[in-house]
Amino acid sequence: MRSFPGGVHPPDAKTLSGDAPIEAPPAPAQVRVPLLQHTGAACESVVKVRQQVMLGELIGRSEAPVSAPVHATVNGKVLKETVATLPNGRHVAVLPIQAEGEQLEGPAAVEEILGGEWPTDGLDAREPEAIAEAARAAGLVGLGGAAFPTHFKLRPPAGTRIDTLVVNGCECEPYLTTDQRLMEEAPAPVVAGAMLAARAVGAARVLVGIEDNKPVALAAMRAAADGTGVEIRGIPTKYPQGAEKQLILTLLGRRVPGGGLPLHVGVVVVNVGTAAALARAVLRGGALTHRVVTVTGAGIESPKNLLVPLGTRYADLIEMAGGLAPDAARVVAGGPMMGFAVGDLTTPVTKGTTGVTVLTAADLARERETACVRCGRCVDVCPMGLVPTRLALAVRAGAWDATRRYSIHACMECGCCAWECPARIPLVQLIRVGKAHRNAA
Amino acid sequence: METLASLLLIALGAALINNFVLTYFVGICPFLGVSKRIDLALGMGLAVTFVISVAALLSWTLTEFVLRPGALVPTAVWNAVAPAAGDAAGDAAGAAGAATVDLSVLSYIVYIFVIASSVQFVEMYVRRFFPPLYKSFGIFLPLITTNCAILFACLEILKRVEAREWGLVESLTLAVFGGVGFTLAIVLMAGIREELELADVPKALAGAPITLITAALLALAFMGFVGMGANVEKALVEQPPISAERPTSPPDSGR
Amino acid sequence: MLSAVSIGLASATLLLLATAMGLVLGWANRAFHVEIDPRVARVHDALPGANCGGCGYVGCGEYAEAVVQEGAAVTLCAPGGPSVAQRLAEILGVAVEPTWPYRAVVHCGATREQRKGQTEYRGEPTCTAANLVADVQACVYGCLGLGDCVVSCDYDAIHIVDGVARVDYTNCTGCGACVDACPRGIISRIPFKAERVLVVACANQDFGADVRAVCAVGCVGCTACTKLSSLLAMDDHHLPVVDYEHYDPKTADFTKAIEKCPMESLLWVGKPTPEDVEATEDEELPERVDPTFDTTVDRAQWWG
Amino acid sequence: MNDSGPTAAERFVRGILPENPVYRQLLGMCPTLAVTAAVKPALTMVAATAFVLICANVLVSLIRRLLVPHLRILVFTLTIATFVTIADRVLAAYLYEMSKALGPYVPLIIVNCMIISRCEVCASKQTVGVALADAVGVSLGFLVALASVATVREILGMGTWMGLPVLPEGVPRLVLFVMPPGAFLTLGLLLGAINAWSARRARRRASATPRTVKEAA
Amino acid sequence: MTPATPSSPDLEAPRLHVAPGPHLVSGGRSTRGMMVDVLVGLAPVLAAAVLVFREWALLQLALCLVSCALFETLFARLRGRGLRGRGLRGREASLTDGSALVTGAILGLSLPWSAPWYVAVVASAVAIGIGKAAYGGLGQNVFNPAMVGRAFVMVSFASVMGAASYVRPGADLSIVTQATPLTAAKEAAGAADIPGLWPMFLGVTNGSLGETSALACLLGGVWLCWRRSAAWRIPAGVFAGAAAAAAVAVLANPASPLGVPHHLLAGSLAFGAFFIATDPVTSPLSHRGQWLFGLGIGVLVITIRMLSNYPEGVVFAVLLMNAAVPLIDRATIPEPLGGIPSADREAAS
Repeated sequence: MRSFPGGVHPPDAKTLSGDAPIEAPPAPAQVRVPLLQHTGAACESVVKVRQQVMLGELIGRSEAPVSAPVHATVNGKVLKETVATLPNGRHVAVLPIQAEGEQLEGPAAVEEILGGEWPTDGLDAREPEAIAEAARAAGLVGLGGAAFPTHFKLRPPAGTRIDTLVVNGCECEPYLTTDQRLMEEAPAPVVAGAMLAARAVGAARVLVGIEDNKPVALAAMRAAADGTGVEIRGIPTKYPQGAEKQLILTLLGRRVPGGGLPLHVGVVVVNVGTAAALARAVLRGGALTHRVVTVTGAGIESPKNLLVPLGTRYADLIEMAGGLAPDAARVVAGGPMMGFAVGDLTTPVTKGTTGVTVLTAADLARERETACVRCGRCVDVCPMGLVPTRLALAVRAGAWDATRRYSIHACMECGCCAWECPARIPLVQLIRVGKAHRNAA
Repeated sequence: METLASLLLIALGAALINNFVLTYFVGICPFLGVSKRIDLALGMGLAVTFVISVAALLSWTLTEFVLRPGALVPTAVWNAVAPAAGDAAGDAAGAAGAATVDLSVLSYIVYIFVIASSVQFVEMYVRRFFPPLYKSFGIFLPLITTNCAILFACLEILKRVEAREWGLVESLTLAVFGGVGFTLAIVLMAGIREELELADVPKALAGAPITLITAALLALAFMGFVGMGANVEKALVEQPPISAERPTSPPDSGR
Repeated sequence: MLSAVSIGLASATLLLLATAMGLVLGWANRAFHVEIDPRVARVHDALPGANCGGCGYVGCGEYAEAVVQEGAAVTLCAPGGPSVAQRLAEILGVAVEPTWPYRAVVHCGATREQRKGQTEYRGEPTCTAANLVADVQACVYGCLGLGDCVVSCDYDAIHIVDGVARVDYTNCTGCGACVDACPRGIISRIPFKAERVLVVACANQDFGADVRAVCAVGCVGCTACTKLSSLLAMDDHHLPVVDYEHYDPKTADFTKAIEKCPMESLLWVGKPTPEDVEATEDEELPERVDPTFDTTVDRAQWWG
Repeated sequence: MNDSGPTAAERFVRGILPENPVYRQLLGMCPTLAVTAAVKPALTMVAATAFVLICANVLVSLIRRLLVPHLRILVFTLTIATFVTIADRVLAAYLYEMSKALGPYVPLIIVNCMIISRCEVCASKQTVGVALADAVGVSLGFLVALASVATVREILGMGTWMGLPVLPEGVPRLVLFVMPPGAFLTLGLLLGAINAWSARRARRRASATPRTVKEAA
Repeated sequence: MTPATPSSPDLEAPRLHVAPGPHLVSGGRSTRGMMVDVLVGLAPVLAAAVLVFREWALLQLALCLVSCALFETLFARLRGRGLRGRGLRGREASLTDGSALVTGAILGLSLPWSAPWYVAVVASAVAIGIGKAAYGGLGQNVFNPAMVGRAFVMVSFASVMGAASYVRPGADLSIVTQATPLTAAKEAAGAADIPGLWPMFLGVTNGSLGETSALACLLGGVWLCWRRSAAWRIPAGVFAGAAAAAAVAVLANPASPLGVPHHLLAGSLAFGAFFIATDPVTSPLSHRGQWLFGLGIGVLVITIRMLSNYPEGVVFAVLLMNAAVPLIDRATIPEPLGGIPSADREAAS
């Protein structure tokens, strides 16, 4: 199968946590639930200090169209509102909840959220609007990392014809095994959720793209999708295969226009985790309170895939996975390619947290930056067909006109260029600076 | 064929082999000053090409019909009308034997006058009737009045016309391709300078010095065309194949 | 004879040419006349020509046009100062209101030691770049101390001292380059009505407890100062704001407010007082390089 | 800008080095590059230019009250053109070889921005004495510039100075320096050297007088 | 917010730091590695040169390497001492990146064996000083440094670098008693003095050190392209452009002693195509640009060979196309996947 142009092959390091089954550790003593966990408008708190809340109870909401409500993720008592800086740099209000009484934890939690029967009969008779509304009420957002509110995606603007729903099971980011384990252990809710999403957007065809380095997940998904009409596709392993535009290009041969969305080529893309959560929201009415987080890396004593309440602090997460190794040097929210380094371990897990990767000094050993000799490797590997070195050097020189001439906004910050650069220039960071400058101006 | 060949030679010579800027150093000021951005450089180059053509046309006309010795009052007429004066001025007219009115002493004044006036006229015209064009192009026009490239082209034409070597077509060819050569040089320079915006040039060399050094290297690169005129002429005009035509002296790589 | 005729003809030719050209140009001047305001040129001449952009326009030329045609304020030219404003006002025939020199002030007073939650940062050493990385320091409002403002300053008037930007008011012209350079927006220009002016040296918009968690000196929004001075008022982000418009250096008395401030968030900036000078008399400033080359190709090109 | 401005003596001194027309103001580049392959033509050029500059400055200063603002550049140009014609004819009459060697560059003095700039900036606003001092100063500055460029080029390129042998026979000559690229290169490097030198001088001056906080205040 | 430590009390907190992503980089390549690749690629060329010109080749090369290294150190020192520009940002020019050695090697191999010592020294000084250091060091130069040095001495020392200097009638090296193939073609009436295709391919002809053997250049060049230290499109473009221009030349003048293959094998075309034109710093970034650049060099080489006074045109062709690289880069900015985003569109027009 032909893939997209460019891309790189970093060692995937998925064996660290790939064999660890999804487990739910005891609930933490306190969770810090951010009131903004998605792309869009922040929620307002609807609870008072010292109010008792139940798991799944609404604690924050917003009237803005692009937003998703926030629910209590443990049973307990609301503490005084405070602030936190999320790994992506957003400074948001946080509701801490002190856990009190019975909690949903351990094997029961896994069974409750992912286990049981997920019937696929009659799903395509459901009302599309009801599906989208259920997603909204459950506070569902894309669980692949971008955290775009799902209900918004499931209500394509009038006049758009969506013919294909693509389910993203690539998980091309090295280290992370969240989606892989989900597909291996609970393929049924993924398939059911995919069918629901397709019904909501009116897509006749459902395609699941899974990188061919996950044969077990592929087999499990094939078995679960048997007879449902959902097509499972094994696609070449290459980073960033899981990026929307690249996935659509590989699966369907369609190019999403620059600055456009998949729906402009008749496609809606959802992550496998989102699909599973959608199935739960529609079929069982459960709000999005937990998610699977891969805690991995050479800096973690025993890498695991954990089903944890949202708002769990990274420090607790790391402790659940055996703690930091002595040579741990950098804690990354997400995978090593597109993840953000975190310095403050009180940072909470959000709906978009796919994993926590702890890298050691040995992983990070990097040489000093040298001069760019215009070797063009960044150009060769850029999956968006850009010229990263020009962009980065233009940013350094403050030549903002040049950054736009070289289409800085087409960059999705996948990191292929910086991965490949022999001169070790922080290309992605410089490009982000350039974008920030443009957005500020 | 021969005319075409000689025109080609003039064109090649003006644009590449003896580039106005890189060989004759005329038009240096805009070459250094307006070569920071490619679009501005291109505008400047086109403006110069246009003005140089207009000036060449005017100066050729003036030279041919007014300034050239014997132009205003044909020699025969002069001799017929003022035969007595012929003796008196005989020394000056010298060996040519034909005494006549020579106004070429006025040429510099007339040329600069014509250039300045026509530039001003064009500027006013463009500003009035093509405001968008004026915004992108007209701003260069005042700069061009004092651009030596124009006067230089006029002087070259004067020399050839006085010697009765060139007609209007040759003069215009020189002007247009001189302008093209100027445009080529200034656009190349602008491209390089835009690139240098991103470079970390030593402070002492930043600005004019590095531009001059770049111009030196550009001129060095253009030296590759040295001798092309003669060889092209040989190939075009004298027709026999190169192999049969042995140069009398082996080409010395340095000259 | 010949020479006489030659001279005559020469004069005639020149005269003819001059007449012809004069007529053509004179006609063209009227026929192609475009109305441009001569005041634009005069305003442009009166400006210093630094093209610094401090006025908010692309260069002196655009500012000159804006002054004449759009009625932009004549006081926007920071390098030119009051004298230029005066001349522009004369050209335009408007009365110039008394204008104060604007100077940059930094709304953060926390030194490196006073900030909490700092993590070693390895990346492009600029504030704009570090600002995109979380947790370089816990306070997301305060000075990052990597010196983008220092690089942006053409007058060597701002420096990082103990990890925080400090303005050197002997050099500051108030051009505002540092205001634009700071990715956190903690530098602003305020009217310097006296040699020393009060500023609020904190930009943290969070509640007091959250501020205390990240900084030893940040404003906790206790409102003590606003109760003691009518020139201070709280804004929507739990920060006091100095009312510079009504600030009168002769009558304003902030002594009590400053004394009451629990967090050292109110600072005097500007010229040092005699006592300050006394205390630092023997300190030597770091070596300074004066900008030397005032002539560039830019200026020459109009003579090309 | 120069309504009152510096005195005649100041202008004279300034023209030579501090505001050298070539090195500091980047004016008159065309002759600086074109006729400096050897020192002799360069000096001839300087003489011709100085003659035109001085005459034009004086004349413009004399008629400065008659100038119509929007026609002044044209008047300057024509004045200059007249003097250039005179210089050209004189050269052709007395220094025929040199005149031929200089070729079109003598008439090109007309468009030498240096002269127009002096007329515009100084002569059109100043009295004759000031204008004269200014013109002489700038001419000397032009002399310094052309002589330095020509010296470097002639010695490196041909091993001679004013036609006199300077370099011993065995030292290889860098012929490139008398060719067009050499002109650009020499001027570029000299400009760079002067920049570096004055930067160092400025630094030394700054460090020679340590500034204290008190002084700064 | 508490400082960055895990809550577990018995665990000694590792020192964490933050940095921008991506957090992993490929370990494989470095700038220095690419320079080493070029030096390895030049090995067969050097071998051929030693076979043909014996110790002269080694001497000339050593002289260039040493003087380039010396001048690199000298200019880096000068830069460090007050000639600093806008801050070096951690990319101090120094010997360790190996670029000076590459320049030296290419310069040495493009000089004639007979060139006196001062030629190599002056060429090195100009190459490193004017070609590279003046522009701010490695990666920022516009013109290929080695070619700047080569052109400088070529024009400056015409007498010792000209066609005649290659020939030493009574020399103990038999090769150098003949004229170089291109000089022979330019001067000779018939094909008699021009060597056959096979000797030209193997390199048993006269010429500059590195340019005689097309075979050696091909070996080294293919290795470079395979290592991706050189863009294969550039040499391909050079050969295609040169072949096309040579075909035109042959058609225009059927009696010429040089056929298209002669043109491709003769002179420094192969050496230039593989080792000089492919200098990444001074060649375009985009694939289309690299083709254009290569074709331009090929056509210019043949044009200069046939029409100008110089028997060989690689030096000037490379310099001319170097000057055009910014324009080529500008004209061949690749289209991003799916087109230019609307946020950037107005700037791109």
